[in-house]
Amino acid sequence: MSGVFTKSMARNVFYGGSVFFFLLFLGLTFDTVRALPKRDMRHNITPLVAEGKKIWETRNCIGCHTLLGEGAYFAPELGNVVARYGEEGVKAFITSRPADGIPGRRSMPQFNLTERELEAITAFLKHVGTIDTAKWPPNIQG
Amino acid sequence: MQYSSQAVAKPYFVAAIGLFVGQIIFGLIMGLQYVIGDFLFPAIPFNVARMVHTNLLIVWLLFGFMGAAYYLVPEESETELWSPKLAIVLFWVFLAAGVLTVIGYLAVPYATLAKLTGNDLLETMGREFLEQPLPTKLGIVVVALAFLFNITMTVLKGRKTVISSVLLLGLWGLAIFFLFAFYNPVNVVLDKMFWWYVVHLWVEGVWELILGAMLAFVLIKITGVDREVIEKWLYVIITLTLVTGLLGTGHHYFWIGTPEYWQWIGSVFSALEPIPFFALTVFAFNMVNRRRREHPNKAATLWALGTGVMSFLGAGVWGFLHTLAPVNYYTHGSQITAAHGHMAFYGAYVMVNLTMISYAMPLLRGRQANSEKSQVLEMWSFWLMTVSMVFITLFLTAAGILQIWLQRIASDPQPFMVVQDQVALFYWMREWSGVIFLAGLLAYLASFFVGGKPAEARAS
Amino acid sequence: MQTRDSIHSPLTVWLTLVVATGITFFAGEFEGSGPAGRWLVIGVLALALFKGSLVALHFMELRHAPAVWKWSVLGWLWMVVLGIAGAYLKGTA
Amino acid sequence: MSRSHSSSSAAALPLPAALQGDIAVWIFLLAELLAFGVFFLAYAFARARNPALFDAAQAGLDRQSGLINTLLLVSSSALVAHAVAVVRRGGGNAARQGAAALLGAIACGLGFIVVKGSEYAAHFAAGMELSSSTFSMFYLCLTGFHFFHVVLGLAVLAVLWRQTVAGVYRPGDLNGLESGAAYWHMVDLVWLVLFPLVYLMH
Repeated sequence: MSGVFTKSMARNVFYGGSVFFFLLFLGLTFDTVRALPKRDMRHNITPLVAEGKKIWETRNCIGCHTLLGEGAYFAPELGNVVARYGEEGVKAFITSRPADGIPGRRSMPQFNLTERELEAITAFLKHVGTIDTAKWPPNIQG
Repeated sequence: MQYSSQAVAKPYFVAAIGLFVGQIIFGLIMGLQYVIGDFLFPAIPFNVARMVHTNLLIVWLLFGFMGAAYYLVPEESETELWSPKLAIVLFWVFLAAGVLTVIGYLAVPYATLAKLTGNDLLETMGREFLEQPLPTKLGIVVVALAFLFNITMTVLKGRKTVISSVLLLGLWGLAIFFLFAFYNPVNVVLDKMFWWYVVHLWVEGVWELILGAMLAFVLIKITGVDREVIEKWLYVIITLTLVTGLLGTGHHYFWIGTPEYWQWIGSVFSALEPIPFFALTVFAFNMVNRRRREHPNKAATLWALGTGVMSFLGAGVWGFLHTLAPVNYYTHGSQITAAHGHMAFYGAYVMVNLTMISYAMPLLRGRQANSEKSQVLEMWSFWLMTVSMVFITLFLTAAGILQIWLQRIASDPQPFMVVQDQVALFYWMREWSGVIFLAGLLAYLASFFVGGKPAEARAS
Repeated sequence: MQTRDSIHSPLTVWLTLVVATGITFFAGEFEGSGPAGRWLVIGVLALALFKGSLVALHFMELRHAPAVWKWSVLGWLWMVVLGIAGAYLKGTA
Repeated sequence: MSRSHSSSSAAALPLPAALQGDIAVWIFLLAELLAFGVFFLAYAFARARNPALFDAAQAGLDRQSGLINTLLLVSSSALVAHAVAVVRRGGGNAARQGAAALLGAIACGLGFIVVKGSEYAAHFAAGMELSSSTFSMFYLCLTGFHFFHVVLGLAVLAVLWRQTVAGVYRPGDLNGLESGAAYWHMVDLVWLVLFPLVYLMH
């Protein structure tokens, strides 16, 4: 395989190619951010939902669950949990977690959330359930 | 070891291996929790063990990268490190931040840790891989910048080579993309979108530059092939990496609320992402076959070749397995993702660090290579860890396929936990593979202490 | 004195390409549907194959490049155009 | 192994197989061709699933500008090939002739940008955007991805023009010129497949 193969040309191709594709990526990201409002239901984000997100984060729910498929695979997907069990079902489940866990079973800690915090986390999960995720997950089981 | 300041790399490597052992122990705890649900509950719930497992992984890999930089930059730039003292100070700061963070995870409930560490000021906690409290995140930024300053000053006052410039590019990219960890909008879609700047553009972007530079350095030293050839191929490989990896970020934008054109762009470009890993493997084998000297450190050569193969298998093949949108629709958020995660991280970044450590440690201890006995033990550890990782990945892939069938494809889809009970067998087999992996790791540790006459260095 | 590039000077190749493009355009304009339309589209794709090969062999000078490069580009061209034709026929069937 | 052969070699020896331009560029070209190829096949199979939508949307495209753009790119490519031939042959005003040919190629390339730009302006004014329909997504992705390659190619040609004017390239030492030329021909080759696929196939 004869042919010239110089380091300087390889370097030029590296810088040219990576800058080119980085600009393409930025352009697409700009278009995505511009097109998002039609898909992410941001108009439904109330202070209660914001509070719910903070509870979601400070209890490290992502450490066991997935949200829209991203996170840990130890416990069920929660992006569509309100659609699956309804708001009351979710609240009942959270409050009824035994402090010492269930013998032999994967156990969720008892977070002792106040009534307000329960409202907030449920509102957050309800909001996430309304995001247009291109019809993911495949079914209600998530 | 041509420059005395390269000795600064030694504590970094030691810390890296120490944290690696910690990471594997917590991996075993989690593996057991998958089958014995309430193991160590409520003392160490699964999410806490996971935080420790994933954070230790990232921290020890960063220790490895920094150690590698402190080792190879002086040698590449043919000048002493700008400030060895600064490097040692940063070592203790970073180690302290890491240990304190892990203690914080284990000692107090996460919500309390958040309150104690000023999460109310700036909410950055509670996201996967970015669970660190605010002070730790700020500490990471300070350490990273000071480290980069130290390394960049060394390169500026010395010889500029492709390897050191590519390494710098990778390390600066790493630091810059980490800044997105401080961006945590209330809008979940935006939050996830830019979260991937820290995760994807690390492991499928700038980290591959760091991997390329480290592997190229080790290959030059081991094979003696002249620098021109190796550096040309390095440029070609990292070009392919960024060309495919940047738009490849799209394969994370399929189902998180971002527009659906990402399903096409993400699939097409991430489908090409295995190519640089394939080129890396061909490159590594090519260089070793055309070697112009017989380097006594056979173990390091094995690690270097293994890095190519396992990164192609783990990141390339197992990545391609579930990167196309129609497939990812079913595998998203299943054990298939976990399988890819394990083998990709091990094959690419764990192994390149072990390659570097296996090459540099004997030199840091004053000999060209370890004794025959020690190298044989190290090769045992290579095969034990690599094969057990392959089995972990196979078992998780099997669990994932069964999970997807039962939970998503079957005519009467079953709930998550019902499915998890039915795939428990694979989790048991994964746990046993994990134990063998630990055995391999302990063999790796032992290989440093198994004495005996070091192999006399025939070539220079 | 026969040097490499005097066999097909860029001019002749260029003219051929322009003519082929003209034919492609008018074939495309034809609004026929049914078998006639379908054969026209196949003809257009064949012309694209021809034009592509011209550019690859003469402009990119692949006709006297090492086989691995020549066949990778020509192979690409053939596979893509045949793939498009296949998809087109499947679509209209 | 630098491939040097002087064009004034008396006997017409069979010249060794030689690749035009640098292998690093060719590896990049093949990766680009692969990306374009996969996109083309994705377009073709997506169209096969829904021919009616694609045909209806395609009717909205301006075939005349597609034709003009094809002619512009083909001519630009020919001019670059001519420039390479001239510089490779060497001789008195090789640099001047080569530079002139490159300038012509750049002019044609700019013409392409103008025509394509006006097409985009019309489409954007009509409200077409990446996520408005599958066809618009494919159309903007394919032609946009190619469009930016033309922009990058023009930057490359500008550098080649400046180097040629400065007389950097001489017979047997024009690796940069050949590499840039190979890239520009790839951009033309891709358009030759894209034009019938997107504009004419119905």
